[in-house]
Amino acid sequence: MIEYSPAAAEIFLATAICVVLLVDVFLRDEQRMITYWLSLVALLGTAACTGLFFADQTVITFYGSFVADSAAGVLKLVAYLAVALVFVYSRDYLAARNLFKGEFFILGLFGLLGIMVMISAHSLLTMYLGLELLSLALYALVAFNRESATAAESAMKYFVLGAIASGTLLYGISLLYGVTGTLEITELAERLSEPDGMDITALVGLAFIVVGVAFKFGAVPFHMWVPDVYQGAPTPVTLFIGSAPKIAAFALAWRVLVEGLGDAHSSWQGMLIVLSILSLAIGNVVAIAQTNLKRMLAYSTISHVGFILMGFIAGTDDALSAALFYTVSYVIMAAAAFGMILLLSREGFEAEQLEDFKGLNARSPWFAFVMLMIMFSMAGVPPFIGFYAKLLVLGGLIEAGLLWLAILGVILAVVGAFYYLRVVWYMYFADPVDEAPIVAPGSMRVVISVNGLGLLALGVFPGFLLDLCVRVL
Amino acid sequence: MESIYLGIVIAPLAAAIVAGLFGSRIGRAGAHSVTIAGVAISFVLSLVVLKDVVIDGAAVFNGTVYTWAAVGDIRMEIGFLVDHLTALMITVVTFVSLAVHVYTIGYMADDPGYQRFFSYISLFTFAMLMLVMSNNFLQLFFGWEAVGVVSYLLIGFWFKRPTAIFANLKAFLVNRVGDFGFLLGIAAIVLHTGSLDYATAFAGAQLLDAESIEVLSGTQWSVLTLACICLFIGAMGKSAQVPLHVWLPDSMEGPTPISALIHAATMVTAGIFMVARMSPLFEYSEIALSVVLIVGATTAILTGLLGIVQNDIKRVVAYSTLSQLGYMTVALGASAYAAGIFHLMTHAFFKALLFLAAGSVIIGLHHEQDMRRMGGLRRHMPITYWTALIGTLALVGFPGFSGFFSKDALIEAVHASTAFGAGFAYWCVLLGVFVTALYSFRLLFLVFHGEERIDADAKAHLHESPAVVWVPLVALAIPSVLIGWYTIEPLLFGGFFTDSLVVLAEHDVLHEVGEEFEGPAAFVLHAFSASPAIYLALAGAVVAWVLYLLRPELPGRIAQRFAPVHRLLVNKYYFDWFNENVLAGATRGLGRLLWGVGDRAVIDGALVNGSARGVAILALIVRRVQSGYLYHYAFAMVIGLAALIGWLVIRS
Amino acid sequence: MVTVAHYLVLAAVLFSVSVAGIFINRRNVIVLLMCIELMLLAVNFNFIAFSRLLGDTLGQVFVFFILTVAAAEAAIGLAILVVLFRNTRSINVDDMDTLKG
Amino acid sequence: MYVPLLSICIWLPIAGAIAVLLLGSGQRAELARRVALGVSVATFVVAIHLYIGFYPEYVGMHFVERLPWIGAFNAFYALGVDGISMPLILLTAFLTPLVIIAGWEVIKTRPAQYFAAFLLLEGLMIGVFAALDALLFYVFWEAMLVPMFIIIGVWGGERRVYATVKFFLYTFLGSVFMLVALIYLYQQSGSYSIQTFHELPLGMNEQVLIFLAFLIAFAVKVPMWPVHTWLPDAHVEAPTGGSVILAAVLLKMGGYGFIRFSLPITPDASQSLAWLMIGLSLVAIVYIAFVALVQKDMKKLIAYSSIAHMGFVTLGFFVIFATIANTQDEAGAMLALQGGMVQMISHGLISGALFLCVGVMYDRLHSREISAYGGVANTMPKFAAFVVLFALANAGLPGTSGFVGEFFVILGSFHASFWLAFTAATILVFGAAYTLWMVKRVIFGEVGNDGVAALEDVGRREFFVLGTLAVSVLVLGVWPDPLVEAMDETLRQLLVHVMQSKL
Repeated sequence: MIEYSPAAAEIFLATAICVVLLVDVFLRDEQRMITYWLSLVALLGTAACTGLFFADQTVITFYGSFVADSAAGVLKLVAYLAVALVFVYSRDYLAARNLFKGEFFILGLFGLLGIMVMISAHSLLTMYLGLELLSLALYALVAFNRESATAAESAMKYFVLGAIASGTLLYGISLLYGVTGTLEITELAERLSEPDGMDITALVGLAFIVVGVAFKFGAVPFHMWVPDVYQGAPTPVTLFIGSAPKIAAFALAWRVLVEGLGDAHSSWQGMLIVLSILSLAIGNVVAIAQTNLKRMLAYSTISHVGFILMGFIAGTDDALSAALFYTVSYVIMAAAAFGMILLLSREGFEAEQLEDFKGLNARSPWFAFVMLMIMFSMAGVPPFIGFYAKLLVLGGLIEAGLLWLAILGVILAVVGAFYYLRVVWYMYFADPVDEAPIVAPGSMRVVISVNGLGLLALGVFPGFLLDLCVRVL
Repeated sequence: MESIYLGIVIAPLAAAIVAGLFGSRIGRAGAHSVTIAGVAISFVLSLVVLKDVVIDGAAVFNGTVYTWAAVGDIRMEIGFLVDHLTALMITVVTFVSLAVHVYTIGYMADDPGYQRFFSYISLFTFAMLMLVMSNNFLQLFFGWEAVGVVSYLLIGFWFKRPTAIFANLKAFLVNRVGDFGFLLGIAAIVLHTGSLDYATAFAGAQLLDAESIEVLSGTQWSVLTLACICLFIGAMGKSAQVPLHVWLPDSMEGPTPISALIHAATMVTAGIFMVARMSPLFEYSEIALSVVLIVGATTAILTGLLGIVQNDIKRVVAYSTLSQLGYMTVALGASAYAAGIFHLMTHAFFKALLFLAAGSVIIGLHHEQDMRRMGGLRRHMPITYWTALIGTLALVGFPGFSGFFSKDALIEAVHASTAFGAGFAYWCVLLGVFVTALYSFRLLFLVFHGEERIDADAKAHLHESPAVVWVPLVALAIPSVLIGWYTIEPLLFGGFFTDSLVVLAEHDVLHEVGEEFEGPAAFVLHAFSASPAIYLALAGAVVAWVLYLLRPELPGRIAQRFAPVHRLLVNKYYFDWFNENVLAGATRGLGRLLWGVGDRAVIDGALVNGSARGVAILALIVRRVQSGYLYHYAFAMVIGLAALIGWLVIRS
Repeated sequence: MVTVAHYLVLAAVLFSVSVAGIFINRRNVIVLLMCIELMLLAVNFNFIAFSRLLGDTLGQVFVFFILTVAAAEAAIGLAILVVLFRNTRSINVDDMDTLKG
Repeated sequence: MYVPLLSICIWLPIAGAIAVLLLGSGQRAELARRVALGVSVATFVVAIHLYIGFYPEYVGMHFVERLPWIGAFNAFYALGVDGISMPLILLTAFLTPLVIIAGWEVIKTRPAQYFAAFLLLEGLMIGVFAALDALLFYVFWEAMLVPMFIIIGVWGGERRVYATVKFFLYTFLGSVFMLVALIYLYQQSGSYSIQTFHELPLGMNEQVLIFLAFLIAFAVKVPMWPVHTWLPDAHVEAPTGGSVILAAVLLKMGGYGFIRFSLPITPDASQSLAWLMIGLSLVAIVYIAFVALVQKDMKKLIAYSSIAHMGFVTLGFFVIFATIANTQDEAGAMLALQGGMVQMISHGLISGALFLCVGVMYDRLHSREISAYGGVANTMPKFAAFVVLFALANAGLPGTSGFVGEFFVILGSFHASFWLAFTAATILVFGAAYTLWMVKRVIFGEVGNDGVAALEDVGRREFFVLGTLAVSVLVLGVWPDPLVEAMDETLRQLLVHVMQSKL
């Protein structure tokens, strides 16, 4: 008898999406708000399901293709938070540009469903399905604004490169299937741990899989899509792409690389080191030359990915929880950063250039302070949460004896701090270029302030989130 | 008794603070009366101490007032050491200071900074007393630098005059060079005795001599010698010995009272006092004593010569002070500390007198200081003339006057000394007598005799100085004459300084001089027969008379005949030129070089901004890799894939 | 005798052809879409070959999933292509370079 | 009854900052100023209790507080104060009210944010000095950069952006190496408490690596030559209040770091690398003195003079090994250590005062160039008196606090070698040269231009600030014993600890 309760959240969300889709069809444009509220309720419901059926010990169902454990529970909750933030932040932006259609929320929820499937995937097949569900939802979302040429172009680029990546991943999976004869993660691990488990074909398969993982993370040299898509897509979509999928990427890497191919750690560790160093270097250096804030944040994401990979490179459990902590804190920071861009944008004006942030302290000191907190948190300056994320990852690296990598990472982080500083000095030291007052609904202002202050609060009391991540992995 | 000592020191300080901070409120009269009262109290108390120490023969007092700081087991205290030497010094200092205070009322009558000036001179008195009465090196150094600072403030009193503020900076820096050596001397003593107070240092003198310190690699110097030479460098700075003498002539930029008080009577003698106080240390180091001797001798003769070519009245007196300081240092070098102190005392009186007389002349001629525009003042300013004459006779060493006794005793002592360099010193000192007589009488004849070269309007209201000016002149003239006669016996040979000066038996030249000494009168007669000093002085006077009264055109012709020598003297042996252009210029040049090249070009330019620019350029280059073309992106992915596979295949 | 290696080699050849097709092609986007489909088919070959070798149906089940996903992917790809064409009047890969740097 | 004094000292100003920010720069700006002053004075009163309740004989930490903070790291919110950190906290708490008063009317743009930034800075700085947990120390150490960055950036001069970014990145790069060292130490010892770090046995090359990591972080902060070039720019461009706090307290973090981290945690490495530290300090004293001489900008000159004076601090801390090797007793070492500590406190007061003086002149004539002034004494006699007093204190006049530190260090370094003391003592001459030359060109002489002629003397507020600083400089110079006494026992223990090898 198949045990359904671990997948209760996924089931609830799937049905909820259908309901919202149907309701949306019959709504007139003025009533579109109902879809918005309904999708928020759906999120709440899914969160409730995850809470109710929170699996303290690992449960595997659907003939070994679905797993539910406490780590998955935590990851899902963070994903819900991210998606909720996306919806709240983008409502006003979409309404102002009459993009406020139900499809946005539905595609968002589909993406979320894909993420949840990836998080709980126990077989490579489920992982692939989740990955494709998420990717397809994102391709559609990027091209959501039909009138914008850049959106279409970035969607096409994202689509083609995404397809190549998933094709490569599939090829890897097929090789692994050929070598081990199974797709289940635990069996895969056992088969590979046998003495002659890791033969040459398995290694090549591993390489292909690492490419898939690296693309999903946006690590160099598979990062080429990140800047163009982040800049081309409408900002709410960029916000969505910048936050939730990173959790999915973490889940992909964790389930496949760590749980599945843990024994081959020494081989994929070398690969990840190269990816991490390149990501840090190119991410931090090229960001300095940017004038578009979204593109700059894209490169900053690449540099953050460099740090997350370091968690996997170190390989110990502590380092893994460090990577998890880093991912979670990165998601919160990215959501807040893109949220700020949305806050400053208004009808017919996109606040995506660095110039638009000039003199924000004069226009509205509070939101300048919020942005300051975000930027310093991303730079890794205490007392914000970004610092603890870097601290944990560095700790993991040093424990694993990779002192040189830690020092290199830290130096590149300092180089990177420059462009975060630049945003702050544009806000505080320059005179405002655009004098218009900030027009944003009360709810958005509150949520973004809470999001910003959250970085400070979690920074001053990181104990809660830290223990959660450590205990879960 | 301790409250009296505190009183001596605190009175001028309190007066200075009152006059300084509340000067405008208490007005000019209030300011000078407060400060004069303060210094008067201090003077009376010093007399009480003098009576108590000299007449009643009280024991040496060595007590601490408070603990300044206790670091590890080194206790640094502020305290007083009162013995014969201190008693004498505080009396001299307070007396001269009182005279100057009274004199200033007249001299600075119409000066806007009246209260400020009074507060400075009583602050100076406080600093000098702290220096003299201290019983440890810390307080000595405090007094040392405080005196330097107040002289800086006083020289630059008329801060509008560019020459004054240049002179005071120069004075302070040259003093600081001296203090630099002085501090190293103190550090050497602290290193080896483990404490700052005199008692332990003097007790450990032999130990210090035994220990050695390697300064230049390979050579081992005795710590005592190193310490004494360093301390003497401090003294050279303060008492203006060559080559650190350059600041004293320039300090004439300050008002005349302070030239008298500071640059004749008190501050400059601090160096002499210090070496005398450190006699227990100096005695055990032959090398140090000969260094003192030679430096003193060179200073005496070199600066004396310069006195001859000066045309500014105050500068002549300044160079005479330099020369007399050289004499005192020579006495110290010959271990005749008592003679040095004796000469210091007598010099304080007649040099202060000469300065104040010059001041009176300057007021009379309405701030004219160039002797070439004076002459024949004898008739117009009789009292100034007579007191100046007495001062000159005392300075030259006219038999019977105080200068004669101290200078002659000193010359005898040097003659008797067997220290290395004593012969050279003796010849310098003798030649010096002739030179001193020459420039002293030159001054006297140019200013008071000969035809009047005064320009019209100055001559119009030329008059004798008011009472408040000539009373101090007379007050100083009396001791200039009598003090020598009465005090030579007790001071030099009566064992006055036994409790404060240590002289080893083999160095005790004064003892030898003392054997033939029957009394002041006999000493005068003896001088006529024994030493050529008097005749040299007479010769000097005659030459001066000939050159400057009989045939005034002669000096000009001599100057042409010996033009290079004349130019050398006028340029003060190019010391000033060397300091200002070579030393200061090189320092500024090096500063610009280090800043321009070192800081800006290398560290800032290349390393800091350079690396920033490097990263920016790198960013622009790498940025172009993101070409925007889809196939480039795909190609990058494929390359990535190929690289990973290649990595794995090679590794396995 | 046709062994599994032959199939694997065929699949690898197909895979590299499709990858080459993507980054050599300078003309239009439709060729790109075709190459992507080709890539997925190459993977299917692999799966079927291995499933036949291992005698286990899991590979073939996977193939069906891949086919459905490929269909969905093609649909979205073409939809984006239409939007791209409507906005830029060209589907030439070289014109898609407004976003760079 | 147990009152968490240190926590109050830290969080009171921070709460005050938030309050001042809420009051805002609008019509309630005047109230914001008063609240800011009230909070800073209250903090100073609390800080004074630190001194009153401090028993120098008791060795170890006073007013200790310890609350769990991050379980995963075994890091605690641990605060405590001993002879080394108490005076520095007192200095911070003493200067902030003065800075707020000095900036009362001068700051026109967004005064509330200005005062809030200073209060925040004060809280964080006291946090740095009071932290007993290395992670807490690091958090305060880095967090302090943010308010300083804003202060220099918003209210600074023309090139303020370049200066403040350079300041931030310089310090950030330095302290990031320290972070790696702290993490390594945490992994070796299992907790972040500084006390355990002190006792943690370490191999030689471990120690050298850790020492170098600390060296980079603290050398930038002191600043030592050659990583000093950010200081002149930061000072020239910072507003008066910023310069005062930057010179008076921020530079002391480097010195504090050396004596709290480098020396006790890596004693053997400190000993073997002492020659490097002494060399760099002497270069700082001599090289920088030459450079200071040729400066045309007053603030730059004082900034370079600060570097030279801070060279004494590092010299004092690292000459102890040579003194003990040379004399086999700890007198010289104690002198050097005390000298370093006293020099930090006195330099804080003196350079703070000098920057305030330049600030007074800048507020009137809006120029920092020496050539723009001349004969200021004619129109501002009271102010001229203050400047001359502080200039002489800067030149190390005995009787002022400037002399105490240098005197101890020179005596101490003489215990090590003659030439060391000789080179260090050159500051006597150069210090006097560049400071008094500046005074000559700015204060004395004829009235330079009509701008100077129109100057009016210091107002009541400026007089109070400069007066308080003058009194403190003189009191510390005439009677430094209370300060020296408070630090004596702690430094003695430190010396004993540092002399024990850890190998």
